[in-house]
Amino acid sequence: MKLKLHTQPEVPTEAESITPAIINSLKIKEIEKIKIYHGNREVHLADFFSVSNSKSTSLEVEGDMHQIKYLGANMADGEMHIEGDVGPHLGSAMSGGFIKVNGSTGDWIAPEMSGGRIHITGNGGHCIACAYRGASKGVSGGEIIIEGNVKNELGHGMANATIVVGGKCGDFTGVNMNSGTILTFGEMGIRTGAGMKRGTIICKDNIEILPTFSYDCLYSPVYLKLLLKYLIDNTEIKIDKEFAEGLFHRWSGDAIEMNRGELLVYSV
Amino acid sequence: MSAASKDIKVVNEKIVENATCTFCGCCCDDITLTVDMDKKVITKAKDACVLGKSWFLNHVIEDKPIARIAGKEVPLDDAINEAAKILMDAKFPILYGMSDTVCEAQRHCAPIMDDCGGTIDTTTSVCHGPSGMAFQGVGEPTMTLGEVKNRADFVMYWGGNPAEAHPRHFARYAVTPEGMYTPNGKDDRTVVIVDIRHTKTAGVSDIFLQLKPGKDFELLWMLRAACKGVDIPDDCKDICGVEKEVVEDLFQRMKNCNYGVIFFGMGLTMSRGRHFNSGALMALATDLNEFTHFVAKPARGHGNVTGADNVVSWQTGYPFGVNFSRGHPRFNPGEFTTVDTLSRKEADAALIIASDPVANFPKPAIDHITSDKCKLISIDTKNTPTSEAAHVSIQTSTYGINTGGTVYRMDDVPISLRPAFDSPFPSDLEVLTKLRKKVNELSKKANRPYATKKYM
Amino acid sequence: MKGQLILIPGRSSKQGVGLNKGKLKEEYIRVTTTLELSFEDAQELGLETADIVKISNHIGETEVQVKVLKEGKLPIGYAFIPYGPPSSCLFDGETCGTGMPASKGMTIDVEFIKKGVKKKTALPPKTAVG
Amino acid sequence: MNNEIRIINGIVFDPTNNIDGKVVDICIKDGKIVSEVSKSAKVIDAKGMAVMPGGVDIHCHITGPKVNLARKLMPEDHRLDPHFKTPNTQSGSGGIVPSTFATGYRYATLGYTTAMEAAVPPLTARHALEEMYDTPIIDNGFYVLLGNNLFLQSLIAEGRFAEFKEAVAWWLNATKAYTVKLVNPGGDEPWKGHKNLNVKSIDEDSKATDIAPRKVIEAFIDAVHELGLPHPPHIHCNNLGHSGNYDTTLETMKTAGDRRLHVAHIQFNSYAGEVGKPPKSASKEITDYVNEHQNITCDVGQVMFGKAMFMTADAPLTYLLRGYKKEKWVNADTECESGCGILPFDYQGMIYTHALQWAIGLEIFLLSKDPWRIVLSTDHPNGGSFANYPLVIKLLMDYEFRKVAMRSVNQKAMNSTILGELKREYTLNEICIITRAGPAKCLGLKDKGHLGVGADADVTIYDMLEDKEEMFNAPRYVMKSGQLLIADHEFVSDYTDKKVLRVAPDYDKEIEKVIKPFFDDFYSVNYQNYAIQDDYLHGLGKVIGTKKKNSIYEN
Amino acid sequence: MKIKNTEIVDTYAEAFSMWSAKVIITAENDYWAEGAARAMTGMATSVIGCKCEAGIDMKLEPKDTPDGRPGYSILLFTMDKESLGKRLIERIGQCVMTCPTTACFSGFNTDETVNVGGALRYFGDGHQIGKKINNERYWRIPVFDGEFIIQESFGVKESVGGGNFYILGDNVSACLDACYDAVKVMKRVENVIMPFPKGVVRSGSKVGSKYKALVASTNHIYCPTIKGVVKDSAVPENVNACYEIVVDGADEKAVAEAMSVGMQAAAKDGVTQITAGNFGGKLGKYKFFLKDLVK
Repeated sequence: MKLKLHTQPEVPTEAESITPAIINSLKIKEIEKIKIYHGNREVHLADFFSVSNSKSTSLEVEGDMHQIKYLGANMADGEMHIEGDVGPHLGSAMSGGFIKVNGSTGDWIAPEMSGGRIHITGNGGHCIACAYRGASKGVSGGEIIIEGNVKNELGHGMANATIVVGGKCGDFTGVNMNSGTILTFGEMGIRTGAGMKRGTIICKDNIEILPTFSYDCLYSPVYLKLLLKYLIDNTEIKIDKEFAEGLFHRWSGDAIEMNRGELLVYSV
Repeated sequence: MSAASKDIKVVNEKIVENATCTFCGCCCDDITLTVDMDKKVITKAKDACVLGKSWFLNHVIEDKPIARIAGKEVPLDDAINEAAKILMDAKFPILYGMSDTVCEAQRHCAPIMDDCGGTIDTTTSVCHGPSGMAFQGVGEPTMTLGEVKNRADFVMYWGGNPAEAHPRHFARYAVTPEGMYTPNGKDDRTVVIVDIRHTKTAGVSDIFLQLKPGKDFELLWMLRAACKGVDIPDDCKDICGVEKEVVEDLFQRMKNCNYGVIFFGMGLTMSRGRHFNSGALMALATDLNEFTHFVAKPARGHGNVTGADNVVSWQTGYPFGVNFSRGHPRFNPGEFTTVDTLSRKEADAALIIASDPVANFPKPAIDHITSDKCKLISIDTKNTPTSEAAHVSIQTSTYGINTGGTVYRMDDVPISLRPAFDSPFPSDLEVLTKLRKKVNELSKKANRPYATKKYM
Repeated sequence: MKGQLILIPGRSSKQGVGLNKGKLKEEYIRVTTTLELSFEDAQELGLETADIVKISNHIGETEVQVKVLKEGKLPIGYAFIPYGPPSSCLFDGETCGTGMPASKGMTIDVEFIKKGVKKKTALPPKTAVG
Repeated sequence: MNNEIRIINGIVFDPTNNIDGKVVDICIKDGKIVSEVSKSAKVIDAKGMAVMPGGVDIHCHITGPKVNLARKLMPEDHRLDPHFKTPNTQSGSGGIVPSTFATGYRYATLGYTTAMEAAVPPLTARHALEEMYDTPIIDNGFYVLLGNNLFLQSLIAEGRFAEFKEAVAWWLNATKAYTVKLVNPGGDEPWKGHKNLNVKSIDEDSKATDIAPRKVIEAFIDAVHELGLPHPPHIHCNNLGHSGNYDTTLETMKTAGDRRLHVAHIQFNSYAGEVGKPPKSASKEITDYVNEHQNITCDVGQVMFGKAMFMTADAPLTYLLRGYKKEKWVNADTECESGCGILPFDYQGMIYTHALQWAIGLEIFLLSKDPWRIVLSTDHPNGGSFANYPLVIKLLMDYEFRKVAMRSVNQKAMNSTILGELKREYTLNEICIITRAGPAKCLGLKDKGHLGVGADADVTIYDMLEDKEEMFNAPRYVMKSGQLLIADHEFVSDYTDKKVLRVAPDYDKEIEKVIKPFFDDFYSVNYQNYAIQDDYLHGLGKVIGTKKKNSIYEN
Repeated sequence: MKIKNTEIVDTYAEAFSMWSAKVIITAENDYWAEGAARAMTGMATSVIGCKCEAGIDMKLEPKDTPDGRPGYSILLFTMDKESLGKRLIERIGQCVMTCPTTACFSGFNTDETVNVGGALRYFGDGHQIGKKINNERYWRIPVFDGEFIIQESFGVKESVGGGNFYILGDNVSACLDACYDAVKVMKRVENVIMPFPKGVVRSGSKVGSKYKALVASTNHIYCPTIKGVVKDSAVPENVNACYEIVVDGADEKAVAEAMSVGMQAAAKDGVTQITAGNFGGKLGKYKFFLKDLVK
């Protein structure tokens, strides 16, 4: 199926029903009647999207959807290809499947994700893969790849997920993280890994390190080779050989927690 | 009565004792007001501070219309009907402000937004909102201000300037008062100020730490690590601008005091790091309980912003930035907070109660709220840039001076107000009661479908 | 005579007093258009108390009057201004997912416009704090 | 408007009036139960349904400053449990500490129409009253925390009992409270003033006040007795939650002699074993004492598995528990009056201590011989949400279900209890006693908990279902003050004649002269601004009378 | 039937069920990877005396290993699943973790697994780090040269042990030539190992013994030196030497393929007969009919 935005919503619009499982199980007429929420009004999907058949088995969505929230929420399987920007809460509580966005996203991408993969070619906003306010655990699995830049609080409280950022990161990357891996290639904001309990943050660029981290050594982590090989074999990501085989400074922290997390900083 | 006696001017004077000043979060309730009932002005405000005096003494009943639509005077009910209609017609209305009014009035705000499917936000979001978020993440050991007066032998102010923002905070609660276990007042206390500027507040301190700007988090983090037995690093001064020995000494004092308290201000919440800064401070206070009794408290600003927090919390479960567009409260700062919904040009109607975003907000937000894409309604006691820009503007009487009710001090202690004199303007409570009723009527008529089960 | 400083807006008791008199009144406007500079920065920029300067960043610009502080009151490279419409017009709407705009610590350009007249500020009533 | 209702064909349970499952008509007029109504009365056919008085929760934490702090603390919990708006009701958020609107509605949807907030510091009593105003439908009242009040303690220490009694009366009036609450009496001062210590025995003098908890308890029991309050002091005993604390509990009850005392959430105070080691059950020792002493009433504080929230004036306890799971924690000291600790918690069946606590609660229910003096509670939200009440009822009414439930929890804990041997099953009539008639009687609320003529017309009608959890989870009809609120499981109105129940014992005005200097010296709020004006109750206040000779057990 | 001049006896090789795991060992370079692989497969010829049978399956190119480094795959066989886990823990702990720069991964992706890394992680004494990639958990244990990475769970499966054929010929050197050629080609088959020294066993055994304590003893009917006295000797005329090639494989197909290519290579001048250990069903459930394999 293919959905194309034909009218730009005036106010934030929530469309958690746009997922491959829901859309692909219905006929065009039924899809057009799906309820979405334009601000505080219930409207039909057809009020903003045109629906057509497509040859692909994946769900295709097209348009400038920066006002549309919750695309692909609760997705458990299937594929969704999005051409254009998307709003917050993409892939919220996603547990499986694949979302590809050829565009940029708003804040709060993939909160409470537990599996599956999201690949964004553009930039991301704040609080990607971030725990909801008050919660100590964020995403618990899955893979998120963002080719562009992201802002603050990437992977706040995350566990067991893998996040790759091609561009710059804002402040507090991996703050309070419980476990999992963040791999970044661009410039980093400040206070990376503050309060991390476990987990790994790997940075290509040099970073400002908090005084509560302690320096360990310079080495070439096998774990990184393992991770990179997996990513190269299974995703569209490109990583140069020098980086994969390079040496990394290892820092342990955060001392205010258990000192079980690590920062791996590429040494040129 | 003789002709002569007619000329003797009898001042119709009224004394209000134990009045509460609602200008700042101290809510001092020991003010004696002298009121000239003829002129309807307060002539004396005994014991009030500079801010309190100006709050009371400058209050005059202005000659201005109660209600205006598009600048033209209208009957109050017309303005309320118009406001209700705007709110119900809107697809993403917001309600913002509420800090300068009583809880009785604040209580009507969330239900109004519940009925019209809008978003409610208070001035907390641009004040100690980040502290609220930090609280949700780490909790906080805290206290009422009397505990500080009675027990605190270690008092710290971090990133705030109470000498100018809460002038009586020192004298009434934290620095000089003689309390149960602090019979010698200031002599029984160590007062520490942490700030990037040498403010008036710094002058009061026993120890002043001039921090490198933007390094609050780093210093807090080092102190937290110290609680876990990690040494203060040798390059401490490079990191935060304060000598290692000074930080070590500070930490020993914190650990060894009998009852420690940290008040913190917007130097933490407004600078880079925001909620993580205040979270680090609350966590530090928590950590210090391993050694002694330690508490922390945001030094909150405007009169009843604490009340607004409390009311919105008990009604919705969340303190600010609450959205009702899906038929139940949802909370997400950054998504449903006012600066964001305006800066992103999402809100299509705004009801501003007792605050002035047109003067204080970031430029992109002001641009939207004053544009024709966003219908602006203002309920305020004074003329402000916001009330002037509003499509519907309602002038109300002033809480604490003209009307009674409840306000919450910065430490969540509720206090009943003692108004000084009547005002020709309606109270916020009166206006909001009417507005709530009207919105509820329209909402019943609109009969929008409500969700009944969890959808995400 | 142009330089870059980091601006820290904040509360002051004068601003608070002015607020009560009315936001559309002169005193409030006067207080909120006063930019405090450190002694060192003022020298560096060749500015004196009462000079009118333009402060600007990528969000907006406004004209304010300079007040030079004594040494040690402000860290070098930083300027202070009481909250008000002039400081607002330099705030970005970005809140980093918190609702709180970054209203402290924005980088601004300071540019001399003209010499100004010293303001007459009425002394505020004696504060309760000694 | 016709405000008469006649409920016909229902199977009525009204233990107070000795009606145990008989089909009788219930007539309602002007918010009260009456003997007869006119022909034009609205008729509700309750054929095949159980008709009971509205439920009365004697001990829960639903309004006030600590509740609101806990609410603010848990956005992630509210998120998971939205309370949706309906045309007749407002939205809110649920979870372990629901918003005020949701609290009122959710109590009503369990058939409860009265709920007493169990702990409010006097200084912030206004806050509790404000929240009660925003808690729809149910009648409320609160117990005011006086057990750690420094001024009152100083009067006790100096032996000024007459003044003490007057001061207690003054405080009850000043705060609009229902009775006196003591929480870990004597424990606040060591906590706040002595680097987070606590008292360990009721005969220990706390360093700060030179007064042993027993003296404080004794003084309050005597004062409340003499003031003739409808409900005795409501006590959260010292050493709560610690292994081996049953001894302290027994000593506390003995202190009352033959005077009335209500022991709150007694389950948490019925542990044997050594301090610092895992607890063992002392349910038998505790119930034996309660069974033999008519003057003691208690509520159980049943622990239920799942989310909970410690929210108590017993601050040292929450700090201790925080040590196990270093997560968010709140401490809130109230000057001269109280402490408070808040800690999110999770009871898990597989954990020995949690399973044991669950079993001890059930043992206490099953070993108790007089259902009138043992009230169903979970100490919401400390032992679990009030939403668990239907499940507690099923556990009490169904031995087989209980056995199955026992299998899925920690077996070491189960093997150390006698729960498996207790085959008793509660009857509907007994359930009606422990959820309605009993608590109303304990509280001295003569108009509640029964369906006799003159009672408040708070009535719930349940479908008679085999599964008792299902039955008590969704009454078909709920009436509050004669107003039909829920019909066919849906809210049809949210209008109620809601009340805030309180006492107003007489006191000698001279006492204010004794109290005021203390305020001037040590409070941060002005004495004149401290007492709550009557109009603050917004017309919701209802004074429950006091009597000099007060014990409904003497009737 | 005959291949060249070698008779393929119409019998079947009787094999039995074993459990196997595939272990991938990688290292900084082949030198260390091989070192670990050899150590880990050392003294693992027969379950009878070694508790397991193990051998190197393949040498792996960097592109074929999980971490992109050179490596080896190893197969390890035991009689049951439980002991498989124990052997893996012992051998990986002693031979791989100890070896510089190595890492260790599971080579089978099966539903049934045994916990290996999950047990070895305790060597980290609290400093170990768990990591999940694509729902697989790995443990990083700090060691002197960085960290030893090991997968938490290793896939295991029911497999075939004791696949075999016998090479009977003129003399020792002719038979050994045949063995050499056979083993060489058999090694190229994936998922099999020939656990005995250089793949060949000269002390082929039968089930049972006259001594009660022994479960196996020399398969006397194939011993040329006692041909004269053993009544039912299976050593044909003019045959003076006999060898057995034993194959353990991950599955029947792999064993069959290995036997097939092995027998083809072994059939040559000087080799009189190729036959197999057939115990009439006493040994195991698998039957590999030699004729079918060389068709």
